[in-house]
Amino acid sequence: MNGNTTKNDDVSIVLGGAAGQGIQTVEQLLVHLFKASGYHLYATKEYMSRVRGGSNSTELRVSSKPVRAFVNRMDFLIPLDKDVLKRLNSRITDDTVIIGDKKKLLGKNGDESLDIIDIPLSDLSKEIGGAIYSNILIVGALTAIFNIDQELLHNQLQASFGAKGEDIVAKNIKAAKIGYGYGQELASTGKVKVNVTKGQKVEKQIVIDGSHAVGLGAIAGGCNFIATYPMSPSTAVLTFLAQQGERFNIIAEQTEDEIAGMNMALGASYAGARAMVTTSGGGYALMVEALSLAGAAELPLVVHLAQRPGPATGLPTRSEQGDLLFALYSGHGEFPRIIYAPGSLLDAFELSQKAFNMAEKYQVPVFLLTDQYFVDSYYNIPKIDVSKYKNENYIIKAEKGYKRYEVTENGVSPRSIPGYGPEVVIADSHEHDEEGHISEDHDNRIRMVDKRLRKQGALLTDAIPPLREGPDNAANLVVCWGSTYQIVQEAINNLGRDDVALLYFRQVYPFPSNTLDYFRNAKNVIVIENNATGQFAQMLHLFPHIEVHQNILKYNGLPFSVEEVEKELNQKLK
Amino acid sequence: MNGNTTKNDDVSIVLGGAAGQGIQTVEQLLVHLFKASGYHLYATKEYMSRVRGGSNSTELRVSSKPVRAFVNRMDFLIPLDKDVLKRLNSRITDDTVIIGDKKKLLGKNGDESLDIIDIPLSDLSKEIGGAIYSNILIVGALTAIFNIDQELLHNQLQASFGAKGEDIVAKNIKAAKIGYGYGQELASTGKVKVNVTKGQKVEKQIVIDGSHAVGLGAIAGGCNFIATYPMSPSTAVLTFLAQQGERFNIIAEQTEDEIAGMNMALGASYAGARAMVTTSGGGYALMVEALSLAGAAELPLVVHLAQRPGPATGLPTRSEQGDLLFALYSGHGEFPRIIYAPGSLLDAFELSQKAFNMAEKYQVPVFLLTDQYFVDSYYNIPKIDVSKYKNENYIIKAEKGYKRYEVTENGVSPRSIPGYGPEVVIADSHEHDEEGHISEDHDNRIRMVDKRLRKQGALLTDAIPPLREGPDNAANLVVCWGSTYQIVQEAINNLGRDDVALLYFRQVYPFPSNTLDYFRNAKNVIVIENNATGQFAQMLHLFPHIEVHQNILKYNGLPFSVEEVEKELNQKLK
Amino acid sequence: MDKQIYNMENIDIAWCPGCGNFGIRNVLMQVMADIGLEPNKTVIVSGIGQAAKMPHYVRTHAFNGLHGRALPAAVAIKAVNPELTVIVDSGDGDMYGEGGNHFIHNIRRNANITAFIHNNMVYGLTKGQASPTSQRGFQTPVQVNGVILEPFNPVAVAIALDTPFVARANIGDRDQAGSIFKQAIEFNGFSVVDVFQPCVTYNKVNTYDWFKENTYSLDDSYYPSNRNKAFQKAIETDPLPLGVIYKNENKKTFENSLSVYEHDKTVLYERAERRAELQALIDSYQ
Amino acid sequence: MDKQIYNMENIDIAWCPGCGNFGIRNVLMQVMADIGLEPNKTVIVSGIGQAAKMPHYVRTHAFNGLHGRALPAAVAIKAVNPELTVIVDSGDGDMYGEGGNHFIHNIRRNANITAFIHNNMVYGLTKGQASPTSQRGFQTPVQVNGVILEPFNPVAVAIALDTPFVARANIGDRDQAGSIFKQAIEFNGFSVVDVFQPCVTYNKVNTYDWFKENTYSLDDSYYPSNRNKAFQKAIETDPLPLGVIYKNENKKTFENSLSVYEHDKTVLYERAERRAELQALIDSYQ
Ligand SMILES: Cc1ncc(C[n+]2csc(CCOP(=O)(O)OP(=O)(O)O)c2C)c(N)n1
Ligand SMILES: Cc1ncc(C[n+]2csc(CCOP(=O)(O)OP(=O)(O)O)c2C)c(N)n1
Ligand code: SF4
Ligand code: SF4
Ligand SMILES: [Mg+2]
Ligand SMILES: [Mg+2]
Repeated sequence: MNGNTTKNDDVSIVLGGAAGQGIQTVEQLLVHLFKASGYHLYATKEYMSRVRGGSNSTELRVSSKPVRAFVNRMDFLIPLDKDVLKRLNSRITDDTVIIGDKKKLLGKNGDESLDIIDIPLSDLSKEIGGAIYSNILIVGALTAIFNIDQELLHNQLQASFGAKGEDIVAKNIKAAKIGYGYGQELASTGKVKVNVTKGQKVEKQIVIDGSHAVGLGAIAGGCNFIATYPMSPSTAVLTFLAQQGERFNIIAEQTEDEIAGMNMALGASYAGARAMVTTSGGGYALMVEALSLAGAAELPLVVHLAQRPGPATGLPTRSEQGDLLFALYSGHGEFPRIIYAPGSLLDAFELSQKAFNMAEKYQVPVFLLTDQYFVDSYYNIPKIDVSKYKNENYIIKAEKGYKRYEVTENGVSPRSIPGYGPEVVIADSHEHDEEGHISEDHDNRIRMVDKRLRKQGALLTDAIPPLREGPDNAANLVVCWGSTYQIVQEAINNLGRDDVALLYFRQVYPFPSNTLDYFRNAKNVIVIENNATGQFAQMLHLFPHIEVHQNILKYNGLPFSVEEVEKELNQKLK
Repeated sequence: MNGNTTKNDDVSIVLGGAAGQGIQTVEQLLVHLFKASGYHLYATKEYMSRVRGGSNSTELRVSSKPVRAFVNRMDFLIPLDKDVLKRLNSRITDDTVIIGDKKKLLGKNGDESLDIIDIPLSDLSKEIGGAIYSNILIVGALTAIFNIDQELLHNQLQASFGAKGEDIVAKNIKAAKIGYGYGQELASTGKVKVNVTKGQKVEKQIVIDGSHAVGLGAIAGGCNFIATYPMSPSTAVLTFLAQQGERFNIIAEQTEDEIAGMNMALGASYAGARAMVTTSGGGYALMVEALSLAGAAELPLVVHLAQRPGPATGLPTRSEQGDLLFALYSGHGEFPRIIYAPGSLLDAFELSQKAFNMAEKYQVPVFLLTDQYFVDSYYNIPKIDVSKYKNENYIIKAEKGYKRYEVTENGVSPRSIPGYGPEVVIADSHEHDEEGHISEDHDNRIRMVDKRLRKQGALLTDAIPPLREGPDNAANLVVCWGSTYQIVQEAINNLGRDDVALLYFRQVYPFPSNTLDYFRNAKNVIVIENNATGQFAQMLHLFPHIEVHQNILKYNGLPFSVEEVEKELNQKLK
Repeated sequence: MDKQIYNMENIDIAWCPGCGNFGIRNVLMQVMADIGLEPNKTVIVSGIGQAAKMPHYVRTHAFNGLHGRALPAAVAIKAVNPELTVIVDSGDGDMYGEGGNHFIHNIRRNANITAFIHNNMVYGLTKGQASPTSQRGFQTPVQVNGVILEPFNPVAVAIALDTPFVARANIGDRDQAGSIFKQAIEFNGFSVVDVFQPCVTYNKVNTYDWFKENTYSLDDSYYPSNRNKAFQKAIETDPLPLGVIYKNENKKTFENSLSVYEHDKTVLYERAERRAELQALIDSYQ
Repeated sequence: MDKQIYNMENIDIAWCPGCGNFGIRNVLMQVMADIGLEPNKTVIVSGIGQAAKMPHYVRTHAFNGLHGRALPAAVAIKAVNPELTVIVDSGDGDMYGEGGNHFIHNIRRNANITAFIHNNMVYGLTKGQASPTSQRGFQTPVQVNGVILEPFNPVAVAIALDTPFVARANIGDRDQAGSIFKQAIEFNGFSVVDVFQPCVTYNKVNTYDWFKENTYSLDDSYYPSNRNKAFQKAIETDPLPLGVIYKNENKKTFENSLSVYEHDKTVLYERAERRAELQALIDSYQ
């Protein structure tokens, strides 16, 4: 350890410990403090599928410029127990500053080669009033190193612990002060050195995570109904909307199972709500029959599918982009759909808002495909200006002669809802006539199939093109979709080559008609995705007929790191 | 009507009427009688989703040579009511001989242009004892026209109605005799003329339908467990195995829902049974989560998926090949599978038998993809020699040190079952270690994903190549899969061109490694399938990278007819 | 109101002549007319099966969804628009078999909707397999040696879950059925009505006569408010009691418990978006 | 038999210190040892949840399937190999929520298996949402204003379905729990045991103390054979009775009703194929 962080204006801090040890409290405090101090801030977490114990970690990046991706590098490592050192061992380098309770971490047979900056957390916290104060000791130390206003810290502690009584607040402040002392010592003696610049712009920004971005976008899109069964890593969207329900007229119902969730959402949609479900692969699998109902009955619906590694229960708290083709082909029979996969928080907000409007406009299911990495990551972004996102109303009154499934040129039938207008409104799961009643007529069948499939063409007019970054004539085109975007982006920026461009798809299906154009000059198309079989690469081959030259895949349950992508690209770029 | 059937050594007879009018009795009697008389015989039916009323029809083909496909042509039409004439109107030509109760069929505003050979069924049957005897009058007439031994007929009536008492038998025989009289009159006066040759070979053959072929194959494959929820058109396989349960040691359980069915099948498989489910698209949709469990826990499983038109409830009693891509990509996460799609009854038997062995050998789910047309069609085939179909045992004793998910070269781990050997056997839905216990280790994850996916490669050694018929250097290659096979085959035979070859896939996934070879000389690849989006053509493009030049698609709920395929091919062949 | 208001032109009803479903349709339309339910304020929700074709034969709004899934859709419709009268009408297989989980959990929800379950003790549409209510020994092409499972007792289960309105009717007795249907629809809370409905095609055991012979009507001396007594009635089988078997008038409905309706009864789709609030929420993130 | 036989090397149990699941594991292993269940003749089947991790902590055969789907797998295992002792061990969300339909219909099947349901009135693994048994008013991050649904009463429902063995235990009282567990496993038929299990992390209401204060044990004067009386007990809430609440010894099990075992008790996988019979069947088609 040389005491200098490798890039001291972009510092990564990793906090590790067992579930229940309170890393999340530290994380939340620090995120708030860093941001309020004007630092750019990014955080992500990885955790085991258990409530107590195990070994989890959170990465915080504190930087002079925006940071929005997971790095492997640990400039600071703060291990709350030994397991952390073992588990994150491969990420420790000579440049990693490890701060912790030396005695506890190294014990008798401690790894002497590890140079640990000691803060005797156990002893100190015991003195203050319990092991839990270790966390605040650390917060205190870090605020010193990052030169954070102590009043800000104390106020924050007051806000966080005020409800538990003045005594607790006092102890926390005491811990913070002691920690601060240690931190100052480290900073002033030059043992650790960071050089991150604060900026006033950041102060005015907001920090949200992927789940909130999806949830806020849903509210912006007019969502007023969510019915779902809890499932990691998708539950936070339900929780968020449940908590905002009263304020935003949202009915948020936890259902007996996912099947109920999806069928409730469709009933709600029929009755005029803007409805969504949020789930993960296994739960979504149970919704697939009802997805097909959405297809047949042409009911608007938004599905937030937060992916995790399968098959079956798989790794419940880990990340993967393994359900893309499943989402694409799920449901029996043939009917159109849209699949969005946000790669940034703003995209998550925008796509979520848009999803509700596209679902209404085309009366099709719209997917938001995220993953554990995405929903659990946060960083600062400018305040979103809600007035920029308008909702359209696509519901009409059912007047005399109204036909729910009228055959139209673009396949979209005028949609009414029960009680709005004098005429009745039918939703039906069979093949039906234009009114919605069961029809076994073979010519009608053809008309209705064609009508529904025409929507797939119609909705291309609203297709979101991929985002291309980099030189027009770059020979290398690196393609990614969804959550990997900002990781790949940072990696490519780091490479600093002028023959590499990035192509990021946030609408992954259907492909905009001009998709091929984006590939024109590319001699070496490399697709990066977080799964084992290269699902998006398959889609590129199948739909716009793109020749993919190389794949970069990862499927150990973790997201790519910036460094990994750099390394892989270094090998694969031409 | 000219009184001569177009091809009088290959006659198609269509019986039409409402559900409940007894066409099925007629059908069964005739199938039996034609076949016992030495005629080649084919039958298929189409029916509405209702128990009484509506308008259904059965087509019987009686021929001097094997016939195995649906033709549009109606040499004879026997309408039991007016609706039939209306519904089948487009198929009536000048060559169609219509036999029926003229008064009832034409009524007051009868279509005078229709030339109907009158048998006053209503009056006659009333005399005999009720409308139900109309059916036997018709059977009698047809046996005269087709020169069927009357003793055979009377014995058959005795066998069919014996249980209802001698009086009923006598009335049936009386009806048969009267009908026979009418038929003889028609035949002897030359009003109708058929010239189908009988052959002794046929007499020794058997007549089965698609459901029975699948069911018998399952028994041959050692199936001893089926758990399922009824759903048209898949139910007959459950019914068949339930009825054979006692004789063949099969547990056949109707479950509370499809989810239970699939999870029971997996429990049974774990405990050492050879287990299957039978269902249709909507039911299968509910099984998708458990398919993923089969993938994760590596439990052998056979899924009979009898397709019908979707989405959602769709057309419950109709036919479509619309669930191919759904079967391929169903289930969250990534894991291998096999999909068979029989196109002939013998293939159905063989693939069904093989499915159980492949499921055991590779511990993967194996699909049998059929459809309503396929399961409801029957014809004569040579007796199947069971001794040709051997089952392999792939279960080993769990001895000390046994590891259920041992990492092996080809990805297949030795499989034991609980109670067989001293060691315990674990089945687990999480990512697990070699023993089967939950593991969140990231390197283990990679090992296990790789292990499972290696099976996909391994099972290629058992891949069934497509069947190619026609000249080696044919410029036109017509590709089909599953139930369309024999329809396309007959159409191509009829065309009699030497530049057309047929390629029939009965294993539709994964593709055998040498698939491309079959396409080498083809300049014009035409894929025929019974769906709206050309799903198999997509797979051909995606996997073996075949360029498909043209599609022939049908999605009105009915199978292709030979004539339709001929016509389409005539336009598309080069 | 005249029940003709619910009639539809040119309908071809797919039921078998003589089927108990016709009686249910008649009684339902009559009762709806008596209550005065406007077609455009009423939704009939069903799953899949013979019974479940009902919404295609009665002119009201209709949501004909998936097999077994009528209840979640119905409850959601009611929650989103409490001004609609929501009636679920489906089969025994649909509601107790495939839909069993929704049956028990929507009882717990207690939306103010009514469920009529056509109990013909058989799967009609799929041609005669056992349903959850099929009696022991009932033979079918699948249950070749007869049903070996304990028949599902919907009334007992409903009472065990404290469903606030539980009744059993026999469509063979249209007057009583009508009276029960009316009470059920008018009841404020989730009403479950198990309706004996002969299937003349696939159930040759539980016929009109059988239902007549094996049932009796609860008389005025029976008060349905005691849950234990109701349970005793519910498990009586020989004969089976008909009537309102259990009633609990003290339960709050699902809709009324939802926070969105606490201060404001406007149906959801009529409400204005709260964009300023949203901006405030976003701005509050720090 | 020594319960150490079920111990596993190097296991890292994922439960929170103090969780009621530890008690259940102990009692279960003790009772299994007392009965003398061989690990290789015993299968523990579970779904997904904290409780459902049990099979990874007890050395027997294990089928750890999908959330909510333990019962169908368990019943099939028993049906295919009746020589195995099959124990289902899973959570309240798993068995009554996601798996509710299998709960009611497998009661109807009545396989000779035992189900222990860890009733902590909360979803543990997914971090504290309401479970079907959560009490009214119970607040969670999703049920922000508290639970508004009627709590699911598994004991009452089980009795309504005539489950032949229905019991409620509180793991706070290990002796009584042990006695109930033993009776349940030894009972010939489907045994349902709802086990109160404090979740020290997510349920701060229904704690060890709460369960102690709100329960009482049925004494010897209570005979569990009367279904109506049992129902009365089942709906008592204040306090909640513990013990064997209902027993019906006259029910035939699922396995014993299957035709495959009528003349031959050999487990399925040991049976010879009937190829000659199959040839005869094929030849009989005409
Ligand atoms: C998911 C699914 N599984 C199975 C079916 C097939 N199916 C349609 S109706 C029905 C049962 C009908 O029985 P019931 O609900 O009692 O209605 P009935 O026809 O007797 O009125 C079944 C199994 C289906 N449509 N969907
Ligand atoms: C199909 C599906 N839906 C949701 C989940 C997520 N999930 C896992 S455990 C669980 C609930 C756990 O509650 P409970 O069964 O009561 O067990 P506990 O953790 O309380 O012991 C849920 C919702 C899942 N694994 N699968
Ligand atoms: S099959 Fe039975 S339930 Fe269905 S319509 Fe016919 S008689 Fe009625
Ligand atoms: S979360 Fe609750 S149920 Fe789960 S282990 Fe912890 S205390 Fe036990
Ligand atoms: Mg029914
Ligand atoms: Mg629980």
